[in-house]
Amino acid sequence: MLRVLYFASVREAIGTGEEMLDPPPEAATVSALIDWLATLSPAHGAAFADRARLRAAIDGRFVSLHAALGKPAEVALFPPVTGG
Amino acid sequence: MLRVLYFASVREAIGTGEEMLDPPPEAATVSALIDWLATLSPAHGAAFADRARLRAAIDGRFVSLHAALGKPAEVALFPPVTGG
Amino acid sequence: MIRILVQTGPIDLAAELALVEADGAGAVATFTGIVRGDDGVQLLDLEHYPGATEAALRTLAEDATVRWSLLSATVVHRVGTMRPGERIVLVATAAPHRAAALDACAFLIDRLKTDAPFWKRETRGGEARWVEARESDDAAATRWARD
Amino acid sequence: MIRILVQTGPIDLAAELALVEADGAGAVATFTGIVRGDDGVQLLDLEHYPGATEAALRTLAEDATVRWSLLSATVVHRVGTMRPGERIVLVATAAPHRAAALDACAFLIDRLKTDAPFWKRETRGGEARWVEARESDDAAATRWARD
Repeated sequence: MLRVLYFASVREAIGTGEEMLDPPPEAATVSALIDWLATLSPAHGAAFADRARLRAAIDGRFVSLHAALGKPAEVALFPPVTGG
Repeated sequence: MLRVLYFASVREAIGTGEEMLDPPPEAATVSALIDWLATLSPAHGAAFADRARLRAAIDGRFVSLHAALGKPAEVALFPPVTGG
Repeated sequence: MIRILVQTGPIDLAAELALVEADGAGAVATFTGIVRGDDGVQLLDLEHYPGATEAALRTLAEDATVRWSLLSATVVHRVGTMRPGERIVLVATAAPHRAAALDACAFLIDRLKTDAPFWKRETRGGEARWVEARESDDAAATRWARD
Repeated sequence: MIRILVQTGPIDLAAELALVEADGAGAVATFTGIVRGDDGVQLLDLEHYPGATEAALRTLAEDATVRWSLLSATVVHRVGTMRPGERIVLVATAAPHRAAALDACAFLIDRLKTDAPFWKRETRGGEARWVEARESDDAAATRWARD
């Protein structure tokens, strides 16, 4: 199982901040994981419609959407950060 | 009468921080004023022996030792400042 | 000493500075960010990525400590709902001499703005809206936790 | 608001910062100088030129306020006898945005070190000695009150 975290506008669009999911083997990159997540519900589809405004972290480390997923405990998806 | 102020090591060498004096007309520059002050006592002479380490202000404004004295209310003589 | 706090409660400036000064420095620099209300903002909500935020702030503080040989580096960041006039962030650096403290303080607040996972939502006229990232900020943000 | 204090008593950081924050800024930067005791200094005496000191500090604060459009600039300088660990100077600047507050704070403490008529005397091992000016400081000091 993979813990998927959503923050800010992504969290609001999906309606929850955290899901425990079991992605298929085809979700081998962050981008492919997002493709799969987008099929889960219309809300997920809407949240991930604009990839240019989507950022990701694997186990707390910022990564590009092209990054290999590996076997992390946690993936976070969110819009660009807007500062402290 | 001219109020002459001394600070820091100059004040200590002379033994007072302030004198009311009546310099002669020849004391037309800061440097010439110092020449005259140096004659007032051995302590004054010692205080003004090293001109390279002497700085001056006329009525609260920093000036070079070559500056014309004019008719100020106050002249201050002191070593280079060493910061706040 | 490195001190990182991410908290929902108010920032106690005096208490934090007393800790910093206790480290025996000759020079302490601080930056305090305060919620501005000048453009009609009534509330500011700050969301963050718990755990990753603290790690990002700690990495920045460690980098600054090494680079400027700091005696201490403190970052206290408030999250949750704030009103104009309230402190949102405090950065404090201590070093033997002033240039190190000042440069490290400026470095920390600059990097913190782009390298830590914070998201702002502003409420104006009763309506809440997420703040859009500026491109310059986002370019810098790709540095976050990468190294 | 420009606030200049030259005083023999301790510097009340919290009270000064409360005044600065009351000016409604988004960004407040501070620098606090603390008497160091690491090289055996037991006492620091700071002598100054009353009147000229305040005027020099006010001129610096006014320059910074104009150059960085500050909302406030505060300089509190202690004079007389101090012990290691005590605050000797506080500079605080407030502006809408962080870069202005930080740059102005660094400018004020740098210029204050050379442009204001202060003289330091240090006591080590019971013996008091005037601090010698560094040439770099003295070159800068000729700017003092000249313009």
